[in-house]
Amino acid sequence: MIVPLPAFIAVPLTAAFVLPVFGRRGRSAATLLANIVTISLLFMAVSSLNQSRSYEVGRWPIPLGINLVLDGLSGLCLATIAIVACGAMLFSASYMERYTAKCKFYSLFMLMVAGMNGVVLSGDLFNLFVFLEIASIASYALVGFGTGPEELEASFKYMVLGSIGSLFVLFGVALIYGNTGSLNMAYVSRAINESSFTPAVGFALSLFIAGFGLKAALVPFHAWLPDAHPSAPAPISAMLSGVLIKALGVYALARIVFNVFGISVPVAWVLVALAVLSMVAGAFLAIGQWDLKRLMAYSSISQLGYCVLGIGLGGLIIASGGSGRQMTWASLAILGGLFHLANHAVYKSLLFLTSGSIEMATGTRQMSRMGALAERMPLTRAACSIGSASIAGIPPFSGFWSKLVLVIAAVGAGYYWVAAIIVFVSLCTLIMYLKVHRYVFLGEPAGGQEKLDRVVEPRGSMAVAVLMLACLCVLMGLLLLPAVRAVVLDPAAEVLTSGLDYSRRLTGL
Amino acid sequence: MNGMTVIVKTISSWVKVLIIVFGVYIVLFGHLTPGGGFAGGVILASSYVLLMLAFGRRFVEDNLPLSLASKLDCLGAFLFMIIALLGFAYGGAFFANFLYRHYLPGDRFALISAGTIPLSNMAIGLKVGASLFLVILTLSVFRPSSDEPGGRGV
Amino acid sequence: MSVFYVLLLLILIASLIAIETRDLLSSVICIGAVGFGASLMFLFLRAPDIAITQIVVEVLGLIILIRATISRDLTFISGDREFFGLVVSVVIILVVFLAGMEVLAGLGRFGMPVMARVPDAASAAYIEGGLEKTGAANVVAAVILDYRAYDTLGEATVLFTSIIGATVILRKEAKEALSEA
Amino acid sequence: MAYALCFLLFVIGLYCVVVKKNMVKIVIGIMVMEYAVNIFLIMIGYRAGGRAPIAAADDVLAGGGLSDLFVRSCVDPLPQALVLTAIVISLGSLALMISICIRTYERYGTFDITEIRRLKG
Repeated sequence: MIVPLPAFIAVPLTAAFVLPVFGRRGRSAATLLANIVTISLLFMAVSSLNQSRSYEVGRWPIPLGINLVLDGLSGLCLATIAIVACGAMLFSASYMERYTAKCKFYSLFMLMVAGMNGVVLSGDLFNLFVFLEIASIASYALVGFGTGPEELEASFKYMVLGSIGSLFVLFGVALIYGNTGSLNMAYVSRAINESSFTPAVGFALSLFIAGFGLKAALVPFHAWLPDAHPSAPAPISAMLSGVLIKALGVYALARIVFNVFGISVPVAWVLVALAVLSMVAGAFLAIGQWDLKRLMAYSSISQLGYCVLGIGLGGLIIASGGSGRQMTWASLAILGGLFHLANHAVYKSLLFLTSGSIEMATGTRQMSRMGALAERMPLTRAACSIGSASIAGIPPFSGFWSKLVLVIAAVGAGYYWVAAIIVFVSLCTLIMYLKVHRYVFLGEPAGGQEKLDRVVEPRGSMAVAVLMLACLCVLMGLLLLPAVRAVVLDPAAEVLTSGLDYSRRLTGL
Repeated sequence: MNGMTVIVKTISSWVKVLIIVFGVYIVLFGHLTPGGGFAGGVILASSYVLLMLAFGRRFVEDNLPLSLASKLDCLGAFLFMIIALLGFAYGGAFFANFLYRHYLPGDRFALISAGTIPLSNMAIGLKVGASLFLVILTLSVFRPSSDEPGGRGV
Repeated sequence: MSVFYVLLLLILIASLIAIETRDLLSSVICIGAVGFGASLMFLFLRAPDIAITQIVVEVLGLIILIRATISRDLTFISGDREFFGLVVSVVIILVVFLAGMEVLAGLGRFGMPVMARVPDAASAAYIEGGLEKTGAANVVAAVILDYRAYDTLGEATVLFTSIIGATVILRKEAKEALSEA
Repeated sequence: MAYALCFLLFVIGLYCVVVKKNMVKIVIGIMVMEYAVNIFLIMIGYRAGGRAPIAAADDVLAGGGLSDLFVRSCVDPLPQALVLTAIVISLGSLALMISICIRTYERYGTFDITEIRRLKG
């Protein structure tokens, strides 16, 4: 089935424009509509995997008009966004009963999804900025959705840093326009690589790295994430940690660095350094946390480092200009990074959703005030165990496979220290999730037995969402089977390894 | 907030008409002269802001309640989307200017020309006017509640 | 040409005052001056559409900002951050500025648009074919509502998003009063 | 030189956001940065002695094409379209930011971010 590309943006946007009209009485209708939209987005995304085409909006040929580009990488990102959105939306159907203005919540959720889809599909730098802003502004509002003091503080911090990131990107776009006279990524790439690498282009590239690094919360720019992600309602935390930082950060960074500017050795080293810093610092900071969601937020920083590491390492090998054998390792590293990106989206959103169930049942996020929840919440415990096993890289769960691919690629290419860091951070991750299990599910009940008796397992749509993501976590390893890999992961890695072919394909030169 | 003196009220009820006419002009002629849906929409919203300053918030709220403004906001955005989708249905691509290309080329420099551009301007004018009015009204309606935990009271 | 420098200096001075003054209300008024300076600047740079939009947006923005500062008990602010942090951030910002100065030379002379330097720039096609292909005499309107209408959809959506966000943030009760829990 | 002044404005805004500790001041810093980017974009498209990209009736030749004078003297319309978008985006984010500020003021009773420190770590 060929899905027209604007549908990925038009469907959630139309839903977002209609949803606020449903008042208090139309809540169940709004819930139904929102779920139908996310599920249909999932079908659309899955049917667009492994396709490659470009769509000219308004029938204007590029570079006059804006084009939407679907290739393996954007297909993978679209599918990931749709899976997590589907789970989070199912979860919020009953979780968000606690809050007022539910219809506006759905509307903001849809706007965020539309913004991310727009970023992933866009083939135009300024258009990418506009959709980046849609997704970011919706997420600022969603972080402050509860309007409590902490939520507002986190939301303000996030908004200030996010706005600076967006302005860096905008300034970079302005510089690029001033130098190349074009905004279309393919034409910009052609113009940059035909002329020599001027300082202005380098400055624009560093502005992009800083801007998208702020959105992706790589370590020197990570200050907002540990506040913002825990403060949001649980389904939104799942969306933010699961896909938002990846679509706005990692995807945009990879696309711009690889396909527009072309990878070079210094840039690849910058990416690897940022990634290693994020992995190590995120893991160390996470171990010390006692707030359940905060711990998970820090671990997101660390896990995001893996994705950037895979991509950066692949870029490093490509840019060093190795032989055919080295190129195999490069594409393997990139494949590992992208595979980890999809895996992390699934298990981190699963973990955040279970943390939402726990918070709803116990009324606290402090691990010291929980304990012995294993008997009362068996499903949540099972789901949390699966998620933790995946994130810590225990076979046969999904995280193991992507880390294994990364380690193999690093060793094969001769970067032994990278492999050592991957294994070490993986051990730290294991420790932090053992801590979660020890204090949340085992041990003594902190609030006394009678408080424990009032804890109930979530039912209905929340349980369905958690089950769905947990099953996916187990099954994600199947993506490495050659037949499946050729459809999902290989085309995505191919887009990045082929680099500047992107522009040649689109401009037809 | 009951508004200001009779002089201010009388004058602003006249000026309001002028501002609205000017805003509508800016919106309608956006494809021929400087301006367009955004500028015109903001001007429309500011006419209501003037009324709010002169007559007080109550008066404006009675004339254009919050719920209606929010519905107009959604309607404007939805209409713009409809224009885009009509381009898909009749022009062959999302946002294609199907009116100009196939159905209604119009005369150059005339009001009815340029196909969907004036229509988009109107939809955007409606959307921007309603949404900015809405945000100003929301900001001025907001009063700190004293009974919430953590609230400071007035 | 010199009018641009005069206006830019005016904008710079006004923004410095806006940033450094201790009274929030005066700083908001100074930011209004910056906005009006920018609007004049757009007018002289032959961008009447932007000038009109900037001036009306500035008025509404000022109303919003004044709403935030007026009738708050504490509009005067005292003290800055600790000295060390100040020095570090100023140094970092200076480095960024000096790095930026190096690259601005690549942009060509002021007053020479990029479309005149680059052979097949999109802008030249807009000017040549705008009236014929879209029927709109205002080329900027043709660009925002026809050539790049998809951007405008995004822009309208950003406004929609932030308005929904503002009403959500300012709503009275955030949590539903649960009767059974 | 003109570009440099513009970039200076951007850096001043960045300084304000990084150093000031009043929430409204931070918002003002972000606004200054936005102005700087907008002016910068329009300046990129300026043509010395140019005219606004709006065709009048006497620019159209008898054959229906545009006069050469018009085509050669227009300023660049594309940055103007981008700035129009950017202005509206900045107005939207200003509204949201101010709402957050007002609500935070209601919760904490201050605009000072050093006193708004419940989140740590």
